[in-house]
Amino acid sequence: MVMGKVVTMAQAIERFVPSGCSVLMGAALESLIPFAAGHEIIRQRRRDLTLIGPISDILFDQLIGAGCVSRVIAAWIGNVSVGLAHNYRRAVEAHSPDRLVVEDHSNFTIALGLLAGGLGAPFIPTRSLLGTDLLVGNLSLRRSADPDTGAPLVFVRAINPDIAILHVQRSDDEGNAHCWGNLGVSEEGGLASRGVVLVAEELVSRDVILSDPNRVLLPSSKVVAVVNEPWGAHPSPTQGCYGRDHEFYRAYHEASRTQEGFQRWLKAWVLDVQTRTAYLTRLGEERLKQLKPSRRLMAAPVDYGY
Amino acid sequence: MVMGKVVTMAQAIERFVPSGCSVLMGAALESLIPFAAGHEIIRQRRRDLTLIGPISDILFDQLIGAGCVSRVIAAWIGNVSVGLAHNYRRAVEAHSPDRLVVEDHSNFTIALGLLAGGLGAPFIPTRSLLGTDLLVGNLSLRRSADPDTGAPLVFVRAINPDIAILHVQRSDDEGNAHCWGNLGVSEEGGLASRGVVLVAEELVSRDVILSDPNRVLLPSSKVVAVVNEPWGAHPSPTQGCYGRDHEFYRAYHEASRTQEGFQRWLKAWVLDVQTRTAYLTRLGEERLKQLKPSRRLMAAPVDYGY
Amino acid sequence: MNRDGTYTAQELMVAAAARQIRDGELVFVGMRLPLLAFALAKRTHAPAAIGLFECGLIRDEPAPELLYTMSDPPNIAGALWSTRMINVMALLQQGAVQLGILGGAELDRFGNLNTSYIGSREHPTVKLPGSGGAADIASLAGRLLIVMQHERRRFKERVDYVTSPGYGEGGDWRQRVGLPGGGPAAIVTTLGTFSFDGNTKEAVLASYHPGVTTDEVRQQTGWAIRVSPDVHETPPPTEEELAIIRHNDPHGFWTGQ
Amino acid sequence: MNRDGTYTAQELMVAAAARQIRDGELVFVGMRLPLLAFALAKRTHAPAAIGLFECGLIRDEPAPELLYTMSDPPNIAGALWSTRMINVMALLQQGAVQLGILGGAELDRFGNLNTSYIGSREHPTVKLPGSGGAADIASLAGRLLIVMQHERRRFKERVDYVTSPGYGEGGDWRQRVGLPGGGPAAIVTTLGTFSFDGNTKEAVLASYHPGVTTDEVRQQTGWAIRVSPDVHETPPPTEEELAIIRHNDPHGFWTGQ
Repeated sequence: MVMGKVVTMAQAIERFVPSGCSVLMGAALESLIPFAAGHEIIRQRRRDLTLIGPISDILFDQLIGAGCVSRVIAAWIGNVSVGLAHNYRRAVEAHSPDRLVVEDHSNFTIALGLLAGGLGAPFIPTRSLLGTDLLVGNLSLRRSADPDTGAPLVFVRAINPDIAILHVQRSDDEGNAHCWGNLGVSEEGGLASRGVVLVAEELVSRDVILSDPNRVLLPSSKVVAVVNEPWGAHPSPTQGCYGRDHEFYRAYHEASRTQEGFQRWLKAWVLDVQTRTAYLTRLGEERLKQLKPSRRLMAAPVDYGY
Repeated sequence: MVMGKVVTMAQAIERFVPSGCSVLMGAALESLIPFAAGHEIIRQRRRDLTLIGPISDILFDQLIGAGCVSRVIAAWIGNVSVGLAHNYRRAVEAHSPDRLVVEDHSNFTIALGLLAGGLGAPFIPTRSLLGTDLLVGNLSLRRSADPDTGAPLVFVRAINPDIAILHVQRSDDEGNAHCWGNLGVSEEGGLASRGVVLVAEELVSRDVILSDPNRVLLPSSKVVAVVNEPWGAHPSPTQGCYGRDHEFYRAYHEASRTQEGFQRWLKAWVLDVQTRTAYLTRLGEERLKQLKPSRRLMAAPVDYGY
Repeated sequence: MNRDGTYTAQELMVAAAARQIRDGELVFVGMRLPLLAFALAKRTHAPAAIGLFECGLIRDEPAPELLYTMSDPPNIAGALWSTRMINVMALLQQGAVQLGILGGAELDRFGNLNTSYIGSREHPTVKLPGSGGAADIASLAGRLLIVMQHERRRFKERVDYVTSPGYGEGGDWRQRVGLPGGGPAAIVTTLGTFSFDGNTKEAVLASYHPGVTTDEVRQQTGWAIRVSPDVHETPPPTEEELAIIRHNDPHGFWTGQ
Repeated sequence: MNRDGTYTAQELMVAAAARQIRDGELVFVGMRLPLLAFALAKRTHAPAAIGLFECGLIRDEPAPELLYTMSDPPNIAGALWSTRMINVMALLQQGAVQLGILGGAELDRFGNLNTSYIGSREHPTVKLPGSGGAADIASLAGRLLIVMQHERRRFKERVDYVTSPGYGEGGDWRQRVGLPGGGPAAIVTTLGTFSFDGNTKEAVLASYHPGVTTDEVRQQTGWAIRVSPDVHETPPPTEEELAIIRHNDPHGFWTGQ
């Protein structure tokens, strides 16, 4: 096994998320969003990134507003519980702060593209999106036909991100990890990517993970870095660890209505908080306490014995 | 929820495995093989079945020898730890007891065919098997090319079995089930099939299953019957319940060398034991005890709390 | 919007939408009003309905708490299945999902929805969030139920961009382009409900909400609407329906003013 | 087969096969001798090698007990990943698996393997079990290692049926048909070892086992074999290697007589 995969968030982003690369984030939709990683990408001033994800609940909007992004490949970008994404709108409507290329997908086609990428297949056919305008000017969604029946099909070309950043509940130091709750396209996305950065709420021993090999998210041979970052997905939820901070999304929505407002928000929550610890201090004990689970809901025991 | 899915094995086979249908069995390869179901199919004298599975470790051989089968769609049929499958050989080489049509697959192409079937996709392309004789005379493996690059591809056509019979550790009475250990193509096969018969070591309450929704094998809306049949997979292993009865496979190999020997084996282990209980009695307490786990290996706890 | 003080337009919409859900159906559920409609149907005429969520969830009991997103932890715990997104989309493409429920920013007379670009794709005046799973649900679900705000700027002769396909240009368009799903069955708006003509596939006003006139509906619709010969007043929510809706949305977060 | 009483031909084959495994490689492992070779390599020169099993398993530690099948419970418990078969096959098609190890019933001079039909497909004299995952491993793995019994009836000029592709008709055949994997790198038999000519892709005798002559190998091979200019005796298993092999197969179930 390659040892020493455990690094700090700053090291992980510095080594594995260079400017110009394609990054998969938000694979589990509104949960397990790697905000801590996204904020470090902003602090390290990455540019010209291609962001890939089924939907993005404000994280892509933050990276776009900070000028890190030249292209997005996604099905939905906004603020799920509140409304539109202001930076995304400014970038597309007014090319501010930068021109942004948008490759529009549906959730199914982006999932199929990642599935194909993971399978090492050049494409997977679907009957979804036939007749829609999503097929206009998206080269990764090719109108075609079934060679056997002649029926119209869309060939969804494989998507292979340079790096996937996935938040999980627990990992060992080699990247053998357990993830539970909402999964989305975490598995397909991890398998499709050339490398995976895992952000774990908790670092555990190898024995803990290997006690339940069915729960393992993906092969550790794909994992290039493991970052231990508790609360690293805040304000998105992590099952069993903390709930969704709805108010944070609402406040972000208000703050980001204007370019200036967003810059103030960015300074307060990203640029002036160099570490996740500083970020959590700013959030405050009381708020964290309110987000912690009020009840435990344990999975039924499973015995692998023989 | 459709209630009352719990039936006896005899009822499940009578209602859901008619002569002439296509049946997926052995989805988890050498483990969780639904032998109890297969034996009931033999006792109910089904004919003209199409058997589908990645590999079959003697179960298909038994059904073929009993004259239930007219077609097999599989990657491998034999006796994994001992050698060739005698009835399969007699059927293909000497058309005895019946002529058998064989659709040869590899493990990957049968998995891709089931994946496509489950996805509702007409086919999935692969680069495996190019140039091999498996492509000769198998209409479900079509030589084609990537419309974008012109690269040669095999289009694996979707496989949709009429019914899948899957052995699992525990299920509730609606077919919400947990399966762990070796999975093979259980998920793809269940999703691809028009209906699923679950054979469960244990019937448990809904709460037990819903306590761990990530562990659930497939949607209970696919399940048409739940059979509570402890030891239903013997002589194949069921993780956490019992190990593989290697000696049983060796004895079967010897017994089935001749048509007559197989008929004697069939009478002793299938026709003369009308129920699984009678089968277990014939096996004997001592033998069952030896197959039981000598140690428990519990999966690490998981908390879904919020 | 609340015209007589006893219920809001959103509550009426939830009740009207719930009636489109049949017992035992697999329903692709969205958030907000569609989710409340599903929860209402479960407690009334469709106890055996099953809900699918595109994040990768199947539930037969609505979550015990108000949800802000489908991935909220209360929606995961106690699910029948929490799996990979691709698996619930697979059930949709298999044809196993009888009903999908969607909203939209723009809708046209053939039930096409736009949630992508207002104006041109090259130079949009508004960039909307996009499809999410909506285009897949509209493409593949057996029937589609559309729930949305009824305003003239939203109800257009032709949408600027087809994100989620209705009946395209009408008639047999869906068959021609190869879409397997059945297309829109009904629209529930803040003013009334629409069904679709079996041949032309055009939206037809089926009912107007209490206190709304057909003229009002015409004024708020960007095309010359057809009115059903048996157009009638939308049955208001019953006391029982209102009690259930308010139990599920106690502070009127989604159904209040 | 045991020529001097100190080790069996199978033990020698396991040792020779293990040397083909490089440290840190992802190896698609079969059962029987290949599995013992993987276990031996792990304990000697390739501690960081990782094993994949087509049932859906990845392990970096060989199972603590002798396996009869890859799905045996001791092989599942303590795995790095127990997943769906399709996921390990996906890693193979991605090109992430550097080495695959296979046996076969018939082999030809270009390393093509037959495990399907002896005689014609229409009227076979012997129906063999089939591919399993072998054809995929031969199609997609970075390198292929073949381990098999050396008998004239098995080593044929041309196999009756190509189940697992080697170099087809030789030369650039694999590129021509579009196979992504690298093809056979070596054959370890009961009599010697073969490498493959870089241009013609024909099997070339690289070494003969202790006590075996090149003539013996010729007699047991169904085509006129080429012999490497630096052909030599296969290094016998060391004491350490034998100790490890016998620890893993204590009763000689796979490596005994």
